[in-house]
Order: sequence, then C-alpha cells, then structure tokens
Amino acid sequence: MAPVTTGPIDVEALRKDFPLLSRTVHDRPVVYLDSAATSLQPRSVLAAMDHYYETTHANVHRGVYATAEEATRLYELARRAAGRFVGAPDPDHEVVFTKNATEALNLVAHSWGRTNLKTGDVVLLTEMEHHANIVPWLMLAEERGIELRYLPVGDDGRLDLTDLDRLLDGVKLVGVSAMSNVLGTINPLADIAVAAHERGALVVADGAQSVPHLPVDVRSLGVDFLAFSGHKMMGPTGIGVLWGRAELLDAMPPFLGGGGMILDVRTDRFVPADVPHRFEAGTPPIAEAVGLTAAVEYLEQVGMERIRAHESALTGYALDAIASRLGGDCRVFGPTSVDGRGGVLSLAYRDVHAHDLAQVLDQYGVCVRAGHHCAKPLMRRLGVSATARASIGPYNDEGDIDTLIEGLAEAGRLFG
Amino acid sequence: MAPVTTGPIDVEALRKDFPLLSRTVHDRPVVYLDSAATSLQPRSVLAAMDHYYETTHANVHRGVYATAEEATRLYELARRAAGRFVGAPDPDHEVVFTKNATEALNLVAHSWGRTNLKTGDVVLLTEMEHHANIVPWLMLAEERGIELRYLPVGDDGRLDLTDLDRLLDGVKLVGVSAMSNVLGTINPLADIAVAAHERGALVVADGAQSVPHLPVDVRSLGVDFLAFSGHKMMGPTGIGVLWGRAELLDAMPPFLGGGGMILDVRTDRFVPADVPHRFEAGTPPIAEAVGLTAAVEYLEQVGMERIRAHESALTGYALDAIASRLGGDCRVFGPTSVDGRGGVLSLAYRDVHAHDLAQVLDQYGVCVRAGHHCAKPLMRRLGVSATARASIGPYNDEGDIDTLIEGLAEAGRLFG
Amino acid sequence: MSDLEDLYREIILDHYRSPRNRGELPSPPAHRVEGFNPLCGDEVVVTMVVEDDRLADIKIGGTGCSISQSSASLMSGAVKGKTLPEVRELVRTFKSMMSIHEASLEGEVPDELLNPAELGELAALQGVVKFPVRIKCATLSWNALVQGLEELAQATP
Amino acid sequence: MSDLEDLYREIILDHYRSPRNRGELPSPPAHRVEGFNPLCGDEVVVTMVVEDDRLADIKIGGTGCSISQSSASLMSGAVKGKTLPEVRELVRTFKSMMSIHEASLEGEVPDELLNPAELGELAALQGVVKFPVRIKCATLSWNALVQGLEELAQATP
Ligand SMILES: Cc1ncc(COP(=O)(O)O)c(C=O)c1O
Ligand SMILES: Cc1ncc(COP(=O)(O)O)c(C=O)c1O
Repeated sequence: MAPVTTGPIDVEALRKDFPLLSRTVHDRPVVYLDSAATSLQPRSVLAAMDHYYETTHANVHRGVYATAEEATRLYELARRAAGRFVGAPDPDHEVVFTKNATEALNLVAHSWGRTNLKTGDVVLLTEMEHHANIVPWLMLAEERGIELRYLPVGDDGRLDLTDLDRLLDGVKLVGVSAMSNVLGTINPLADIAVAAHERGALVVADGAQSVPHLPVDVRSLGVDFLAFSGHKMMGPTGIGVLWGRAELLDAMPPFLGGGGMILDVRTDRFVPADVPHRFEAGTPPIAEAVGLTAAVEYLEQVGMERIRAHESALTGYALDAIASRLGGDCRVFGPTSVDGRGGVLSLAYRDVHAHDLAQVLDQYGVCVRAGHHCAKPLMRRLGVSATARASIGPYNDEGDIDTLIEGLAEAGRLFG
Repeated sequence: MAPVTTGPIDVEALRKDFPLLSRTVHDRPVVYLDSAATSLQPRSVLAAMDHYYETTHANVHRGVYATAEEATRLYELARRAAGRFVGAPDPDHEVVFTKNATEALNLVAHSWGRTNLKTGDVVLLTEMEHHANIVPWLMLAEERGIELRYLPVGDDGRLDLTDLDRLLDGVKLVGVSAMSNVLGTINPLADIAVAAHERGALVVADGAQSVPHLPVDVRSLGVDFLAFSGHKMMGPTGIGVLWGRAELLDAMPPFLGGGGMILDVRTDRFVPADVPHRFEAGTPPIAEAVGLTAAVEYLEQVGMERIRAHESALTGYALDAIASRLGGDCRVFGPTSVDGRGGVLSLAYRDVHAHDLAQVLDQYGVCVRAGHHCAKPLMRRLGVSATARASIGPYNDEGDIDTLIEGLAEAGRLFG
Repeated sequence: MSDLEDLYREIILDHYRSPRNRGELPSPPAHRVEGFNPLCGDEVVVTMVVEDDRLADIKIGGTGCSISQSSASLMSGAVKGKTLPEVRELVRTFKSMMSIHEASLEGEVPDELLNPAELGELAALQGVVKFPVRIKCATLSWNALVQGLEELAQATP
Repeated sequence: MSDLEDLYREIILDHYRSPRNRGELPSPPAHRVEGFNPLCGDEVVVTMVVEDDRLADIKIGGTGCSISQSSASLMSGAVKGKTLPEVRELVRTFKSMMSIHEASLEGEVPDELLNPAELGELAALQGVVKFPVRIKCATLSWNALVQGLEELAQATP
C-alpha cells in the first residue's frame, strides 16, 4: 500500500495489495466493479487470518490456556476495532458479532421487535431498502399484525421526505438504508433520526453499503442500531456486525440459544448472559473477527475520507464518461450528481437486458451484477425488472470505467 | 500428510500438516488436547481459503461473470462435500449452511418447532445435551408452553433407556447428542430413532462431536436432522451445517429473512425460495464453505475409520495410563471402556479445581478446557460444578497423554 | 467461435428480436402458467391449449433476457401442434442438453452428448451450457410448460 | 518467579486450603448475595451484617477454584469490621489492581501501579492480572460484596 496517507489515494500502489486484481479471465485482466455485492480482500486480511489459525486458534471465552486466552483477546479486540470504526462510544457493550448484516437486522426484528411491537404498531421502511431490511419485518408483520409503511423514493433517486412527519404517525421503528445498494443514494440519516426520535420512534440503519465507503459515526448520525457486513468492507465472509445503543441491547431478550449466551441453564429454565454475549450463541466467527480487525486497520490506514474522495471523483468520472460516450443509450439510475451519492451505478443500456449486458461485459473481464439486487420493491418503483450494476471500490480507477464503457458499447453492437 | 491410507495413521507425518502444533507456549511445545472445543486446521484448509480469496472471491448466486460463477460452483460443491461426508442421499436439497451447529439447532427449533409444536407437546432431550440443544427448546417452551423431558444418564455415563418408551409418550421430537462433549459417550442414535419413529416423533441429532471423529451416515442412523460445525472438523470458524430430510425441510417456513432466501418480495408480502436457499438469508459463509470442502477432503483422505481407530486406541491408552499412574487421585467421567466412547476425557484430580488444573497444565503447554462445557444440566447430574476436559484429535499421540499426566501430577504436588 | 458468439448465436438473437407465438391466449379456455427466475427477475407466461392429446396452441408472454425469451420462442415453435408424447420427449431431450452442467458441478463437461439434429433449431441453445448461470434462463419457459402439462393431466383424470 | 508461582503464591494456597470466615450468617438479619461465574461455574455466597455504617460481620460460602475462593477469604479478612467508606475504598483499590488488564486488552500491562502496601495480604492476588481469564475468578466475591452494599443502601433510605 502507498505509505502516503494524505492527498489522493495512490490507486496503482493500493491495487497491488489485492491479489485478485492480478487475475485474468477470458485472457483479460479482471476489472472488478462489484464491490457493492462484496469487496475484494487485501493480502493483510488473509495473512491475519492465516496467522491466527497457524499460531493461536482456540475456542474463545472458555479456556484458561495461553492460546485460548490469546484467541479471546483477539476476538474482543475485533469488537473494539469494529466499534471504533463506526464511532461507537462503548464497543465492549454495544457491538454484537453476527454472521452477516442480514442476521444483524433479523436480530433487531426478532429480539427488539417481538418485545416492543404489538398489533397495529407501525414500522416505517423506505422504498429503497434491501430485502435484508424488509423481509424480517414482513415476517414480523405476518406473525404480529404490525403495519409496514414505506418512505417513497423520488424521481431523482432520493428519499422524498415531504410526508415524513405524517408517515411517522404511530411508528415505533424506522428502518433505513444509509446508502442504497442500487441507486448509490446516501440518505439523510441524521435528519430522519431527529424526526423519528421526536415521535418516539427508534432508527435501525442498514450500513452494509455506507460503512465500507464513507466515514460513519453513529453518534453524529444519532441512529439506535447499525448493521453492516465484514465481506463488503475488505473483511472475510462469515461475519457481520450489529451496533446498538447499550441500554437498548441490555433490555433485549436473546435471539439464538446455546453455548456462550447463558449465565445458567437448568432443565426447566435458563438465565441469559450480559450483552454482547447474550446475542452470540455458539462458537463465534473467531478467525473472521481477526480478519475484520485487519480490514478495519487497512481501511483506517488508507483513510475513509480519502476513500470517499476517491470513489466520489471516480463516480463523477463515470457519470460524465457514460453520458458523453454513450449518450442517451445508457441510463444511470439514481442521483445524477455525486453529492450525497456513492459509487453504485445501476445501468440500463438501450433495451439490452441486464443479464445480457453482464454477460458481454464478462468477456471484457468486467465484473458487474445483473438483477434485482435484492431490492424488488425498488425495482418495481423504478419500473424495471433488473439493472446491470457497476459498483466502485478504493481499488478502481478510470481505466476500469473505460473498459466498462467499451464493453457496454460492444453489447450495443451485438444486440444492434 | 502420510500418503499411506490403510493401516494406522502415521501421526508423526500428519502432525506436520498442522502449523499450530509447531508452536511453543511457556517454552514448551503445544500439546493440543482441546479438539472437542475446536479442532486445529491443516494447511490445506487455509490454502484453499486463501486461494479462493486470491483468485475467485465474489458473491454467490447472483452474478453471471466468471468469478461469480466459479464462487457459486465452489459454494455448491461444499454443500455436496458436507452432505457426502454424512451420507446424505441428496445434498443439494438437504444441506443448509449456517454459522455454526448452534444456529443449525436453533433453525430446527424455530422453523420446524414453531410450525409443528403446540402447547402440551413434548420434546424429549437427554441429560447430556449441550446447551445448544437445550436452550433453543427452553426458549420455545417459554413461548409456546411445550414440555421438555430428559432421558436420564446412568452412573456408567451412558443414556439410561429403560424408560424410553414411557418417556416417549406425547413426544413430537427427540433431541439427542450423537456423542457427548463431556463424557465421550456415543449414543445409540439408531435405536432411539427407531423407537421415536414408532411413536411418530422425529429425531434431531447433535453431531457436533460425532461428525469430526466417527464415520457418520444419516441413512443408517435414521435420524431426521443432523447439526454439526465446521470448526470442530478441521474446517474454519463461521460455518455450520444442518442436514435434514428433504421433505421435512421443504415443509418448513423460513428462519432468517433477507436476500437470497426469497422468490419475490413486495411491500406487503414475500414468497420464500426453495430449500436450501430458503434458510440461507444474506451472504453465506463462502470462503468458509470452500475451507469446509478442503477439511472434508482431508478427513476423507485420512479416513474416518482410521481416525476412529486411532482416537479409540489413544483413549484406551489414556484411560489405562491415568489409572495406573495417577490411581485413585484422578477420576475420569463417562464410560470406563473405549466401546461406544470417543476421545473426550473429563477429569477430576483430587480436589484440585478444574480451573486450577487447566492453569497448571497450561504451563506444560497442555491445552485443556475447564468448566461446565456448556452442559450444566449434566454437571448437576454428575454432582460437579466443573471438570477439566482433555479431548483427542487425529493429531494427538501417546506423548501428549504422557505430558497431560505429568502436568496433573504437578498440580497434585502444587496443591498438595 | 468465441464463447460469447456461441451463446448469442444468430438464431437466438433473431428469436429474441422477433419472438414467435408472442402473446397470451384467452384463459380459459387456454391453460395459463407463470414461470419466474428470482435471480434475474425473468418472467415468462405460457398459455396453452391441449386438444385430443395434442398441444393445439401455445403463446408466450413475459419479459427477460435474450436467452429466456429466445428459448421460449424456440420452444413454442418446436412444440406447437405436436402430440403430448412428442412434446414430452422433446422436453426430455432439451432438458438433458441443459442439465449437462447441473449434473457436472464437479467439472467434467462432456463435449458433445446429443445429436443436435434431433433438436433442430433448439440446438442453437447448446452454447448456454457453458454458462451455468444462464441455464436457468434457458429452461424457464420449459419448466412452465411442464408444469402446465402436469396441471392439465391432473385436472382431467 | 515463574508466572505460575506468581499466581499461586503461598498466601493464596493457604487461604484456599483454610478459608477464613467460612460459612453463612443467618439471613435475615444478615444480607445475603450470590455471585456466579458462568464461565467456570464458580459460586460464592456472601452474607454480611452492616451496623452503624460498619461491616460488622461477613461470611463466605460457595465453591470454586483456588483464586475465587482465596480471594473471597482474603476479602473477608480485609473488610470485616471496617467502616463502609473504608470498605469502598478498599474495593476501589483492589478493583483497580484487577482491572489493569481489562483496560489494557490492547496490550500494555503497566508493571506496577499500586502500592502493594495499601493492600496488605491482598497484594498476593496481584499475580492474577497476568492471567486475564482468572481476573473474573478473583473479582467474583468482590462484585457480590459491592452488590450487597448497594442493595443495603437502597433498602435504607
Ligand atoms: C455436543 C455439542 N453440541 C453443540 C455444540 C455447539 O457447536 P458450535 O459452538 O460450533 O455452534 C458443541 C460445541 O461447543 C458441542 O460440543
Ligand atoms: C444495503 C444492503 N443491506 C444489506 C445487505 C445484506 O448484507 P449481507 O448479505 O452481507 O447480509 C446488503 C448486501 O447484500 C446491502 O447491499
């Protein structure tokens, strides 16, 4: 990695940290434009996990021997790293490790939701939520008869807050994505949190897309829960994070039952452990937590401000280049300027189907996603069944965007 | 690893595959006797995951580009490997990946349990269950008013089946550990399954301890569900497996909600996907699945029959050596012969507390666990609050047992 | 021939641009089945009329990628007017061409295992097997057809 | 001195073998608190009598490892008969010795930060801080004591 840590990212140097970028497919170098689905991992993350397995692996929280103590320490340090990364005031009591962001959101729905929501209560979501922040609430709605409401998405790809106040009526919880995985829209969480809190509602933020790409601080956002995933922020698969305000987590009943989450078990009852262990049943993702620490350290070293600046500039380049080189043939969904917008570019090219676009792009080594991006309600709102989505990470450069555009043009020729 | 695949394991050669065994603590080589808590990983498992991250990493089931397709293939191959390893007739439709065995058991309790159990129904567990197979049922009991009953453990450390028939009255589900993580007892699952099925009850087997150490075949066991964990079978942390009979899984509602587990999502309802995807919400443990495949391949190459033979012989050596060298000072819980017994040795040494034993052993580099081993009801049954537990893996040898005994004797001197 | 050209053969692009038997038959009397691929959002609506053990008419609706739509169009042409046993045989042949990959997650893709002549124009879809993700696109309409035939068989005892 | 000898100092083993103030005071009138370490199953029962702002009597019950039991025994000797402010001060000093590690998950364990003289015999427990897992054993009875004092303070307004 570039030793320079101010000014713009030295992308060329940084790319060397990501082994996958030196791979070729179909005789072309990989152009990885799918970071919104999952990011690549730098060598340091893999090295940290290998080192852990090779020198320290042991189950945590239950052993007095040296490696078990060390494994426990590493696991708990990961909690601090994850908390620190999002500005958590007290990570030891606020950070719960899950298997992914989805489980983190399910945990809130299951544990907080079942305790605090009753028939007729309202959960306010947005039309741009990922299924991970819709389906758990739909399941609860089915079970409990709660009402789901949706903040609409305007034609500019931003949340339409005009009716926020009216929509908040009767709402106990607002579930909102910090950044859309389809439109790139960065939502005004702080404003929404203020409005929600005024009405006595809590806010659960889906940070799966924002945490890897923006500086995030739970205190300044003022949200009550934040969910995110390791694998989208250069960490390993198999680990997610739920941050929650300590007093809320403290009052919540357990979610999954098993070892590690109890104080006592008798044949007819059990006493749950304190937070965060109460929510971490069974052997946790230990090596993954070690990898997550390394990922956080990597991101911190590059610097989230610089990552945001780089990705923002590249998004601007992409928006311009697509407009000037492909003109009206290519439509980009979501905000048209980089203000309040991350590097997620959902595309439609003429009437070539997204699946076919992605297939042609694959021949150029370009990795983009085609489909509904787990946001079917938003797809319906946009009036499409699928988009091709190119999404940017710190390791992308203008050459990647150029190849993307080259591939799109070829798809145009092929489908003429 | 030893290229020889018949006859006894060449432990010396095999140990070279496990980097952690070349580590020293307190200036002594590590003597790893905690495989029941988590196993060590061979180099091939780490290499497989590294290779995946370095060449193939992509999110699964949603991409048409080359690496996404390859990642999906690797993930689905892991399903086949995991299924094949336990004799599943149709892994593609019977193997669900979870984060650990605990989540797998919670999945059964939550999804099958909530659908099929009503007030007054009985779930029959055993006194030797791990908390992972108790607490989910206690949670359901609290919520649903079902009754929990326990098959008793006899003084010989084996299940007492005398009253099985009477205890099965009104039972809808039997939850039983295939092998105790405290006593090493290998339970007669096939017999229990026959009796349960005669009474119309299903059997969920906790295979967390059996799958890594014995040849396991779900067809000959005749159980309906089997849960196990990657990290106890030389695989990575962060992945577990639920095997279930296809027709049972097919009829079960989803557990966690989110991406990947749906066919369609609207603002007011969703349509769940088919099994196994229905139960795999969010980004799954992809690299961990790749690691699990490598672990299964490693175990298959060594051979589960040979592993069982090796561990059985070593358990016999340990039982004899402890008796002859430490005499009445050291008590080993559980069956006194190696028949129907795995390599888990729960110890009491004079009146030295388990915690202190483990602490002294640590100075000898010996890794053993001290505590209730997530089996508090069994601890109460045994009349102890904690035991020191040494547990054997394929990489252990007689020297490890000798060091264990040396350390125990030293604890005796110290606490005189 | 590159893989891409093998996938997007001229016949496929032609059926995609000018789908045959496009539309919906009024149902009833026609039987209507929807097929849906959750991964890419492709949808296909198959309406069919069976008379005297023969697939008398079939029309295709829905939207999706070139593979799903051309496969549906090709299918409609191939099965229309055929007797039900002939249709079933064709489905079997087509599916076995497509399932080459599904059966071989482990890797070995046989180069050639069917006589393309048996399949006529449908053989154009053979390039799909090299793109496992797209097999679901190609088989979408076929699965809907099979489902429809089964439903009809159950309705008439 | 090896870490192990530092942990199991003679004073600790002595208190473990011959615990002081062992037993339970009848409650009521004594106040009774149970402490419990879920990780190792250690249990401690603290019964105490407070009179005139003074910890007039204390007894210790329960079972557990040498560290939890000796710490409880040492504690009982150190606090018995002391005024409540003195007890609280001692708790603070002891806990700060113990939490050295908790505060330093990141690594830097200060070599010496308290004057062991202030702690008397309790200083024998200083070796525990090198064994983070055992800190919970050492603090078990102290946490029960603190809980008991808080409960009593709330009961008498
Ligand atoms: C018998 C038994 N069941 C279940 C578990 C839970 O496994 P995990 O912690 O991987 O979920 C364990 C291991 O701790 C075990 O020994
Ligand atoms: C906005 C958003 N929320 C939630 C998720 C779910 O994350 P995971 O699949 O890691 O659980 C994703 C990623 O797919 C996402 O983009």
